[in-house]
Amino acid sequence: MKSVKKVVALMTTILILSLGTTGCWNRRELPSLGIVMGVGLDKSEDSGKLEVTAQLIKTSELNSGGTGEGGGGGSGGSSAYWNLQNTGESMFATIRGFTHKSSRKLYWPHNQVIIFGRSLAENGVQEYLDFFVRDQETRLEVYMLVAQDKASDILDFQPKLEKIPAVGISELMESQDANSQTCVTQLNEFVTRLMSPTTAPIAPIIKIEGPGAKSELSVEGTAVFKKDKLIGQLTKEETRGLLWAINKVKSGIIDVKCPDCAGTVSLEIIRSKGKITSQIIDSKPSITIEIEEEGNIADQSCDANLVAPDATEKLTKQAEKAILDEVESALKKSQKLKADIFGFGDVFHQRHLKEWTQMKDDWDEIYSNLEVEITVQAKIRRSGTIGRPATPEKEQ
Amino acid sequence: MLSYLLSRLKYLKLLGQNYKLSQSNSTASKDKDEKSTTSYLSASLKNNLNLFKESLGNNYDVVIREFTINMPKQVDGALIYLTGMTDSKIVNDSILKPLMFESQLDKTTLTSKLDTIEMIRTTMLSVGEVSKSNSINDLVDNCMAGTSILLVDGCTEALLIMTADWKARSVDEPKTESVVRGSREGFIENLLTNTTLLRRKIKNPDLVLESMKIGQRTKTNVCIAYIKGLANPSLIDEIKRRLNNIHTDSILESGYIEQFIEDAPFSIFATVGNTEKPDSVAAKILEGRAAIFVDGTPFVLTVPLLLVENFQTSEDYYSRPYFVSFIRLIRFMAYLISILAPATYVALTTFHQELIPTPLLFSMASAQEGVPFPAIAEAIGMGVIFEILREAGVRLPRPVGQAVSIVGALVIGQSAVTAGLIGAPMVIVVALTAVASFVVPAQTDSGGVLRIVFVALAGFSGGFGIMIGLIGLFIHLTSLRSFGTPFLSPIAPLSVADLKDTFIRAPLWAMITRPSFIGSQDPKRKDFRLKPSPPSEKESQSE
Amino acid sequence: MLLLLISAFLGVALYEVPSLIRNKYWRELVVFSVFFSFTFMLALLQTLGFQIPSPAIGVDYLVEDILHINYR
Amino acid sequence: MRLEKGVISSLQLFFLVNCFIQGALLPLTFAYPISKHDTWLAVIAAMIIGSVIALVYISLANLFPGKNFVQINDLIYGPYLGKFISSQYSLFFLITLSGYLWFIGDFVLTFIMPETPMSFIMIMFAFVCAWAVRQGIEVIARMSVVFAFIPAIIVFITSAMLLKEMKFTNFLPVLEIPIRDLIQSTHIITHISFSQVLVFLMIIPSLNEQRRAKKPILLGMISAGLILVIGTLRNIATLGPLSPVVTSPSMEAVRLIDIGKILTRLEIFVAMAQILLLFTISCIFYYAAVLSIAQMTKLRTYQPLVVIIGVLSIVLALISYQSRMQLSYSIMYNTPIISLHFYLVLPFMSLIVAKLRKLPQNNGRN
Repeated sequence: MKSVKKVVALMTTILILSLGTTGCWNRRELPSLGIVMGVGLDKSEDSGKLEVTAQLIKTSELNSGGTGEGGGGGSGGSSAYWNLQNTGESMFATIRGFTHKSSRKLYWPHNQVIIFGRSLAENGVQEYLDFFVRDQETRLEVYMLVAQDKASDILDFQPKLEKIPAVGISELMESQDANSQTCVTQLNEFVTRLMSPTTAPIAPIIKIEGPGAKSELSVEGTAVFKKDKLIGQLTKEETRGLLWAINKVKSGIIDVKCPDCAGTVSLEIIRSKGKITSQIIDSKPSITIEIEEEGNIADQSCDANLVAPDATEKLTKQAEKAILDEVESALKKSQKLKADIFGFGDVFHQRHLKEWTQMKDDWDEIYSNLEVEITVQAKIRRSGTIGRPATPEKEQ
Repeated sequence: MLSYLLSRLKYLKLLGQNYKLSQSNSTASKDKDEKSTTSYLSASLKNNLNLFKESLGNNYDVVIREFTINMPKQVDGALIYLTGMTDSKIVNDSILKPLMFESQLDKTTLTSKLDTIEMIRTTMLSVGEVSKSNSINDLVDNCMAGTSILLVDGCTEALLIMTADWKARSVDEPKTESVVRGSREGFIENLLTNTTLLRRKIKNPDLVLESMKIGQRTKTNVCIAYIKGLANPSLIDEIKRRLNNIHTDSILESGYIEQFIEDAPFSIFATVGNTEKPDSVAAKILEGRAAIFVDGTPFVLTVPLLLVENFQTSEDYYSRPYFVSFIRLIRFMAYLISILAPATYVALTTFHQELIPTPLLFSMASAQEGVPFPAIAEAIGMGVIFEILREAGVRLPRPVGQAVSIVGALVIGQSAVTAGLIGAPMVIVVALTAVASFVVPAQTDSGGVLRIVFVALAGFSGGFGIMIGLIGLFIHLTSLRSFGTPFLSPIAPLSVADLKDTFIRAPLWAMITRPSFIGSQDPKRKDFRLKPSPPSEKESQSE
Repeated sequence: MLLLLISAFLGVALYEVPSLIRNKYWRELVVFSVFFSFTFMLALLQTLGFQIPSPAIGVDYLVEDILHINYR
Repeated sequence: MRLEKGVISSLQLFFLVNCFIQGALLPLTFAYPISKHDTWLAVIAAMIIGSVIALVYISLANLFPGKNFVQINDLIYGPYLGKFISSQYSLFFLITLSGYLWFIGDFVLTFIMPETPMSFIMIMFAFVCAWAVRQGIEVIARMSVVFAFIPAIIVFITSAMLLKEMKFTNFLPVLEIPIRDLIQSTHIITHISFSQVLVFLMIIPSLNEQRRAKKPILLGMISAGLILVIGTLRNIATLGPLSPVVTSPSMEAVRLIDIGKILTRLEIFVAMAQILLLFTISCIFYYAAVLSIAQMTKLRTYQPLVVIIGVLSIVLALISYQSRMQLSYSIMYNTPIISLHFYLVLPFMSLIVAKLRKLPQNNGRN
């Protein structure tokens, strides 16, 4: 086996040659990385330029100190993050500009959130998104958010349970399923909507609530974009109305009035399905939204016995009504904004290709007057671990 | 570099000279052999004894006992043997005593036409193996192996009486392959005992034990064992051809033989297997392989060797299949971990940080913070330190060895991390690698080399380097052959039927065929209906 | 860079040629030398910064501007 | 006398073809911008067309059992014209090899190590290819058996993992693109992968049962083609409108896997599997190039040419392609046309000429 020896010899020479002459191109030791966890984009107030806030983690502080409780962001060296700011014209130039300020090269793959400041979002986000889609270090599953005010403020807000604000925000996004009142949006969904000629991109809104020291971060409502510009927002109820239709409701609570008395009954959503279908009858387009929901009785404030079939029937009707109201409010708002957040345009495009070519151009007008039929079918399956409430039995 | 080339050239020149020399020598030595074999015994005992004294020299362990044989006509005789190599009881009771006192000869035998030596052989010696020879060389060689030589005055032939016996270690539990379940005997240094251990497992005349002597000076007994009708004849021929090609002066251990007969001497993978356990040898022979026993070592060679054999143990076949199959997979995984773990760690931390899950990256980054060395230096350094500790632990007497491991664990595991010299994750990776490398003992040496190669590849081109390394390793493994059998079979070339004993171990009743790639002549192992089942209803009713 | 290139080609030659000569594979040696010198010339020109016409662009030109049958 | 002494079984040939076609999953990228979400249709169409073309090659090989492509050309066209045609093919194999080397370099640079010089990646990759080619077709074929499984399993597993992310409405509307685009896309895919089974004409003589090449080749093409279809469906369903935009849909789609925050960032496995496949493809082209040159110049062994041809293909790759944009433009618009000459026109012509001259019988008498 002479060849084996030769091959080994050749391999070692290649190894030595490449080691000696060229060095190591992409080598970055862990301590040389400035790991970016979140990024905020704002429009600078005075110059109108782009202002990028990148949140780096301080690896040396990660294990020391408390969980950030009471740290409040700025108390000495105890905070585990560092917010870097830079202003510039283009996205990539601004980001490269960070090298003037940071001893470590910014490392993007672990970026968790992209937050757009409101004023920036109103002027269009397209030009800034390209970097996040194109660069090989960035990933498509980052969360997209719109700040109610300035993105840099949000990133500077020390969460109470996490050490790093960006991690706190991404954890917050993951827990939104419990309510389904926020449209959790990842970059790929946002870009997909942006690429559609008609569908309006959406992103959740994040804001700081409450005064001074007692303030908290809260994610609520939806920012609606037209093309790439922010044009309006949905409340949390309207957001869920939207999510019902696009089949994104995972869990949540529907409050309905007790059919027997004045109390409130909370129904927990355990399963839901939304379906959008399109019809064109006599060249008149219309949309049907079918929603199926299943829920449990989670909580009731009155002492009425709701486990009887007729009471359940009534509750179901009320729940259907509540869902219908939410969807309709979302639809109305979007029709007013002329922003196709439901993606009806894509449905027509997919099912009615021929007609679509004519509808495409004045879709905005068609959309704002589109006839939409909403059917809701709710079911109540279980009542938790008790049947009637644990109160003294009422005389019938 | 230049000096290396020069030395290389010198070496080649030397080799060339040697080659020419050996060619001329071989013809010369042949002549010499022929000449020496022409020296035969003469009729005079005195002359013969002088001849022997000449060729045996004045070794202190050579005994030349001259005595008178008690025959009707008294004849002078001499017994020559080596003291430590022979059983003195046989010499005294079965040779000297009957010859000197208890002549069984009577008139009838005396009148027969037999010559003296044949008479002694047939009527007076109560020893099993007795043969005749008249060549001095032959006699001396046999004497060196423990045979006693009986010279009789007036005879041109001498008797070779098998008396070889010496102190040997008793059959013991093998040190290198310990088992929970299964036979606890291991081979010892004595060839005869070893072949006997094998014969006791396979009581079949088809088990062939062919003996030969290798080594011009050591004249080591080597024995090829195989089962006629199972082993491929071409395999046996190839083994004999390679063994006959060994022209070396000494064979001290089976390792010598191994290095002279392997297919790929430059490969880091051994293509000849070795084992200390008679039951594994028996199992391998029964699969159609051949074994090579070498006198003086408990390690028996088996050929051909496949890569998967390194991941099998004899115990696998004694336990029930489910857990064994799981353990097999664990062994493959452990081997992969032992060669790839440090390289993967280096590649992940220096090239592909984006592949580390974010929470893990946090803890790794904070552990690595302030560590002065790059990851590749850490990996190589820790690997070398581990090998030093291991070697120290193996060579030292056991009590001291423990001290070494404690010091090592303290110094490396604890202090170095607290002092901030290395990151804690690296210690974990190296420790995991070390433990994993012990899972497949037969491949610890190849694993050690591969580990360093992969760390180097990962250090300068990350995951792509590892990938290239893996492909290279695979090319090498695929092109290897062990005595004609592809080393990587039954994986590449694929043999679906043989996969039953590769990654998993199928139940014994399902393994009805022998491995096809070993070239077994008789592929069917046993009956097809072997699966045990409770007695069927009819049978139980009739009972 | 030039040094690296030359040493690489020298390595290839040292790797192949001795065994060819030893086995008296003259025909093989001739073919090897032809390819060797051609490759070396190309590599040398490339390293020295000469613009060698790219065959891929040549194909593009052939299909687009001469045959006019490309997808466009 | 045959140059290659190795013998492969029809099972190995099956896996070799399977690997060869599966490896197109990454290069398929070039078809997405043209046929968009209908690419899967183009893949199916290309599979059918490719299988038909492969039948031509197989019948050509069956006419001359035990002869490789160069020898077949010599027999059909005579020594001079045959040599001319064979040298065209040698060049074709060589340029395809350099294209693959460039592609792998580009792939590694885009996704794994952006700052590394491409020549370095190509040298390392060509090195292992050369090693394998020197060992002969037997080793390549044996390795392909293992290499075929890994990427296929990864495609299936990632498809299952991405089910949550998939939107099947992404396939609608079916056939939105003009039929011309679909034809172009089919042509590109045929050019990239299916028609390239042409190189197996250099390998079929090594098969142990030479006349049984039809089944393994066709089965290999179809099974791998189905895996390609599954991969394409996965990419389109997951990425939707993004799939024509991204540089490598397979990588981007798998990047989106996120199961319980633990099974995430799995694209490295796709990259590894694709490197294995591209390795097999490169080896086959490399082998074909070296063998055809050695056969044409009537050498006794092809091994001395291996390393230098590898170096030549690296140099060619560095000269040929300046940028990814140029490569994709060439593949999308121009090279499919020119390769028609190689995989359609010449083989058909060879078959017709051979039938007209009733060649195999003549050959049999000699």
